[in-house]
Amino acid sequence: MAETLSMQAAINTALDEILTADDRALVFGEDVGTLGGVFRVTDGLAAKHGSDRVFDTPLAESAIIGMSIGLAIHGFRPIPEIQFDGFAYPAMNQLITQLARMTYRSRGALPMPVTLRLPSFGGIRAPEHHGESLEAIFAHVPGLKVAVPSNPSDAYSLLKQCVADPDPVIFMEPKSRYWHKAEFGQPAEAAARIEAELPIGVSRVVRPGRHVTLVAWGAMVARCIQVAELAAEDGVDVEVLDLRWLKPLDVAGISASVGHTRRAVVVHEAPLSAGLGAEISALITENCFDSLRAPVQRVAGFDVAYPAGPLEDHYIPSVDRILAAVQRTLEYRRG
Amino acid sequence: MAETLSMQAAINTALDEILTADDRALVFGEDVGTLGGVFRVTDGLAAKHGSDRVFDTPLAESAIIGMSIGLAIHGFRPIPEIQFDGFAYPAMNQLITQLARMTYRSRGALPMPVTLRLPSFGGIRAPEHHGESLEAIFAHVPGLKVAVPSNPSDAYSLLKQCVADPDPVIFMEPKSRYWHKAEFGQPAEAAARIEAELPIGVSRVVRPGRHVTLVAWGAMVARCIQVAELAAEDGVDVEVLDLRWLKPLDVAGISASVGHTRRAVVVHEAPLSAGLGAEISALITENCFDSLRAPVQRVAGFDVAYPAGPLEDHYIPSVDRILAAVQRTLEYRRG
Amino acid sequence: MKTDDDTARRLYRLMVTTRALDAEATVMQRQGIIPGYAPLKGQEAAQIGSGAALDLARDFAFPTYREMGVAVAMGVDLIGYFASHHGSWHGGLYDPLASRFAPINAVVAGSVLHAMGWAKGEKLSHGTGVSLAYFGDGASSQGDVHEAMNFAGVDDLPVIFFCQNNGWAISLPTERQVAGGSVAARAAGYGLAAEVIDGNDVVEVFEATNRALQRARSGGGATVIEAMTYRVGPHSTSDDPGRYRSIGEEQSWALLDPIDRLAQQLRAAGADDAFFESARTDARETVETVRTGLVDMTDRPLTELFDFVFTNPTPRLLEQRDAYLSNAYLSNEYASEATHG
Amino acid sequence: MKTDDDTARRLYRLMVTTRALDAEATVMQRQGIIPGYAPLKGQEAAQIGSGAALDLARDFAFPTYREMGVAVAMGVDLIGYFASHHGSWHGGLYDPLASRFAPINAVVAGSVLHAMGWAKGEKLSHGTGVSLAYFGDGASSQGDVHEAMNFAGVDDLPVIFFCQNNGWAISLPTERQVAGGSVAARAAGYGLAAEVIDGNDVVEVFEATNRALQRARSGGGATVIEAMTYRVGPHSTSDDPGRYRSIGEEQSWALLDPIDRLAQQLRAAGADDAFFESARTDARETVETVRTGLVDMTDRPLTELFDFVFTNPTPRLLEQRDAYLSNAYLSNEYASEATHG
Ligand SMILES: Cc1ncc(C[n+]2csc(CCOP(=O)(O)OP(=O)(O)O)c2C)c(N)n1
Ligand SMILES: Cc1ncc(C[n+]2csc(CCOP(=O)(O)OP(=O)(O)O)c2C)c(N)n1
Ligand SMILES: [Mg+2]
Ligand SMILES: [Mg+2]
Repeated sequence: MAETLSMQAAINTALDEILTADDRALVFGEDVGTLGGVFRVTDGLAAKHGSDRVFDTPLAESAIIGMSIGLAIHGFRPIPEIQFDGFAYPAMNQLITQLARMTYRSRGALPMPVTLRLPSFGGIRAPEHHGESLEAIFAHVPGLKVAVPSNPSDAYSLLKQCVADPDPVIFMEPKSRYWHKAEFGQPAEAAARIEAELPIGVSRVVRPGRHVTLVAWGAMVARCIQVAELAAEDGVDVEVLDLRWLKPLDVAGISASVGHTRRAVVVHEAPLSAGLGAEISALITENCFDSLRAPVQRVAGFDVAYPAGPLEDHYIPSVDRILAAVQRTLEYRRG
Repeated sequence: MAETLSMQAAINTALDEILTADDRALVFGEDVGTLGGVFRVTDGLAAKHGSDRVFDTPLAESAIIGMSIGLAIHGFRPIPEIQFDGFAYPAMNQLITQLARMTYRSRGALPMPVTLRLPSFGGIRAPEHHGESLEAIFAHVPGLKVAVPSNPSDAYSLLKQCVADPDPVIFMEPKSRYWHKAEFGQPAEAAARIEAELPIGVSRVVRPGRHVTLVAWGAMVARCIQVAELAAEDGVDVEVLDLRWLKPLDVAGISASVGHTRRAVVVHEAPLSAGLGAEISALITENCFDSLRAPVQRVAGFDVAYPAGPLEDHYIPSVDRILAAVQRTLEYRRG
Repeated sequence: MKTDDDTARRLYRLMVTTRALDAEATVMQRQGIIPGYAPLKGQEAAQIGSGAALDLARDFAFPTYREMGVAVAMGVDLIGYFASHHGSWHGGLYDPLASRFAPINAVVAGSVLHAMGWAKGEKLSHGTGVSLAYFGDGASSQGDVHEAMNFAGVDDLPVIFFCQNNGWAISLPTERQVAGGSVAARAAGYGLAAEVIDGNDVVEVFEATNRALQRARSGGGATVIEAMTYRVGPHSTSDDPGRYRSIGEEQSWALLDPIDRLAQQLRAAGADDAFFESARTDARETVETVRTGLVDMTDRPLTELFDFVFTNPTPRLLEQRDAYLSNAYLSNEYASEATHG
Repeated sequence: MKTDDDTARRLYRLMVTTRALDAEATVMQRQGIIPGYAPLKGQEAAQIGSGAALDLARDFAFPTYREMGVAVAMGVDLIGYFASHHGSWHGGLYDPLASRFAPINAVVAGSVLHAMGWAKGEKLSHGTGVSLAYFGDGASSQGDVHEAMNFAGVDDLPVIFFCQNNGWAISLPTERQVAGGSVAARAAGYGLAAEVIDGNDVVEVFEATNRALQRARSGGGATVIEAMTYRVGPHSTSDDPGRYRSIGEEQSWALLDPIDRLAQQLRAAGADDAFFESARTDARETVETVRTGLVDMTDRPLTELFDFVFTNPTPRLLEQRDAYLSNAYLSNEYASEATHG
């Protein structure tokens, strides 16, 4: 029953089904039409749904988001793509002062059901600006939601939830996981299952454990599972929490997990300072102060510009760095 | 000896002296020339230093920052202004992918001694986009530094430090404090004093106390002092720390203060979620876990778009909300 | 004039009402009824001529922060419009969808792209509606305007880029703002139609807008209209134009007053004192209604600080709301409002 | 041709070297020596003709990610240039100040404003230097290009906006990208001079660039040059042009090959086999040098992950660096490099 599928194919399937089911849905951006996207995520969609539904835009990210706002005012359900994380910056004004605030400004009269697909994060030895992690910025902006899948099934179901939601969502696709295949139920089943079990803003314990909680998202989830497996060899039982939503954050889920493990390590690719790990660390301390046996540890990118290929593996949290942080929480003794 | 001066006048004085001392320094932006800025911070500078040194630009923030980069490559020391916090977003691409990275990209061959003056924060009953707090975004970006004065003397000396620094600094001016007068030594004395005592990245204990540390910046510093005075009436001895620099953060200073008070409340105007308070809370927990007697509290703007006038006082941390948080840390009992 | 007499009279009445409201707004600011305002005096023809040409059944306008005259022309709820200047709600309290008038937008050039996107939607829907983006000479320097024109040109979108070139962007005169001297001259670079018009001649504005609407409705794509006009008052009630321009310049424009000019034409065409008197009376009535509405306007209930951030709010935001609203330190007044509102 | 024979020969040699290096770069990518590359085949004339016109004593070029030919023309250290494609350092390892060639910039249109700003600095310094901004037809859609042209027009800045219109922006053809059909046509809207030139005629490019330089040096302000050319190869080594354009189109451009064209002219003007042979030999030598340099190129020392973020680094960054470099789990190799490097 369960076939395997890559995340790239799972997103493509979701978009295809969304376009079929809702004729107000539109997919557009740079090179998403004829080419099918630089990652082929939109492959075949223009041919199938026509160039009125799936179309290429000129090369201007601010205009892509500004156009999405106008389309949403008209009643459409835009699903724009910005080609890479690092090219979301030219659109920041439209994203923050316009898209995120139009619902508020119009007192709900102009809902903004816009899902921005943003290939994100590092790990593919790419040129400058092709490996960035913008989640802390987006999560700070009132009016935006942020979702990050870590596997094909979640990519499929999360994307459907994002598009169905009446609010703007930044859907950050971990590009280093596009080609990784994983089990994928029949789309319909998967959708039904996920919708029943995991509403918007709910995280998932992808590996239960008793000694320490690793909080992660995107490509870092698989890495944390690796860490957990290695730690298990030393008798350390690591719980891995896949956040899935960075806004809303699953405060209850995080607190429940750390409440029973009493130790936590947050892992992300973005630079440490003012990264989302800070928010999660602060939340854990606020909610689990009494149970915490050690200060929450953060393992993150360093406070440097995202480096070129050979230095990339030193920048992104490695298994070793995460293991060392796990160790630090376990060995922590009040002094 | 000590005259009083407003922050607006103190910044004007600093700019005047900088322009006089360094003929590579340039002041420019929208309406900073003939008009002297919408807050009159650059009043008289164009007349005195000429329109080659102090000039108006067309209305385009991205171009203002992009031009600053080109000028810095040429060897100038640009001091651009963006008229209001909320209008920094159109410049985000130039700020983040260009200004913040040019030193790195060029391996130090092209230093970027650019100081962006950004009237910031709320509290003046302004129209939309005129009351925002972007420090969490800036502090997250590798390659940017961030300074925030809370009083005229600091505004003067910090600005001089920022301009002298070879790295790009965002100088966030708390506009609600522009017209507040305070003691101001002779400029020369002040400069000497500050430079000797407080290097870049060093905070200041503006009120010593024993029971709890309030961490704040900009206009929130004065509010925290008010809180401290009120708390003192109830016998609670509050220490107020004025961060002054949000990047680099004064980790040592914060830890020292909380190390002895064992309780901390961070206060800021920006929305709570993923705000800089999270970073400070995380840092405190990481550095003072053993001494902390209560989880660090955050009092911040709510996770909403910055509201119109009448709701503003509910949005910005009030004396009551801060006092309540102080109370919570004092009453906290491990359960 | 091609425009018929009835229309000219309608335009005149709208201009008189706009002028009266505009003057009253400054008075209300001085009296502390509203905290700030951006006067449009001198630009009535540009705003009324364009706004009145729109078909409310199918078109859509995207204003900046200075389009009160357009609101008057389009029949937007004016108390709701002024609620923004009153500080009650950023964007205004009118219904933007029903009014076909987007929320007031303070980001210079921010809404120009929305008009382009709306036009894309209209084209995809095979409708005959047109969007109209208002922007200033200052706004023309923003990259967003260029991107919008380019997208509109590539797709032949039914949008009008309506630039009120009022000579100034706060303290910067157009010649230091607009390289080449003309915003309309940019249109050719995108293959768009363009007209530079006398923005103080309401009939010319009305007719030019109608031509552009016609072009767009019939698939001819976008037009850039540059209405040459003048901001007679300050940039806003906190501005001091004496710092950057001469009284002489201001006075020379007073001679081109759009209302006086139409009045003379109407008189020549037979309008009598009664007509002018009734225009004044109507204006006074509108002013009174708006003034009373603003004086009586109460602050928005506290819940609205939280209510519209999302259509589906996040749990954390609801928690913040509930915690704050239930807080003992809120006055009873607020707390009860919050509960009942 | 007005350009003298020696110059034409110089341009020819530079083009041949560029073509050879470009081809070799794709080979090196296939061989795993460099992870990716953006070929410029077909655009040699546009790049060499413009780059060779610059005066390295006073001008400054701002490239994108496809200006290897300009680097060749300007004598940039080519191993340092290719270091960027080698993945050693974003922006390259050459000295941008000494080379008068800004770091490679991957943000489309990002550096156009820098060229404008540099020109402002040159004007303020009363120099006669000129900056030259390279950008593509795709980049012309970005707001930053518009803002740069407007600023340059308002201030009459000595900058050349050099658009290589190579027909494509990845998969989007120019007619879906550039409304109105011409980037140069935008110039008039800013009061700038403009030329549309045959970008595959290196002499025409060289002379047009010289005219624009002359104009800028003598206070005549900015020029937009649109060099019509064609990207014969894929967008990058990971692109597949077969998905969006026909072989026929590609082949028709092959007939306009800039190197063949100049070769014919030179032959007609008397160049003999020895000249062509020596151009090929020189090219082969350069290719060998660069190839060897890249094969031998080692990764940057680990400290450089932290070294250039700031000129005055923050204590926290230094702590991160020290903690990481002293970590037991780093291989000894790295640790010692870090210590000694
Ligand atoms: C993006 C942005 N930058 C700066 C401002 C501050 N500002 C408000 S109005 C204005 C001048 C606008 O001039 P123009 O577009 O000509 O319109 P006008 O005020 O003349 O109607 C400026 C600089 C803003 N609102 N938005
Ligand atoms: C701001 C930005 N958006 C998107 C991209 C991704 N991208 C890289 S090259 C390219 C096409 C550029 O086309 P053009 O400007 O014509 O230059 P060419 O590649 O043809 O030399 C795109 C979309 C980018 N690098 N920067
Ligand atoms: Mg204007
Ligand atoms: Mg191209």
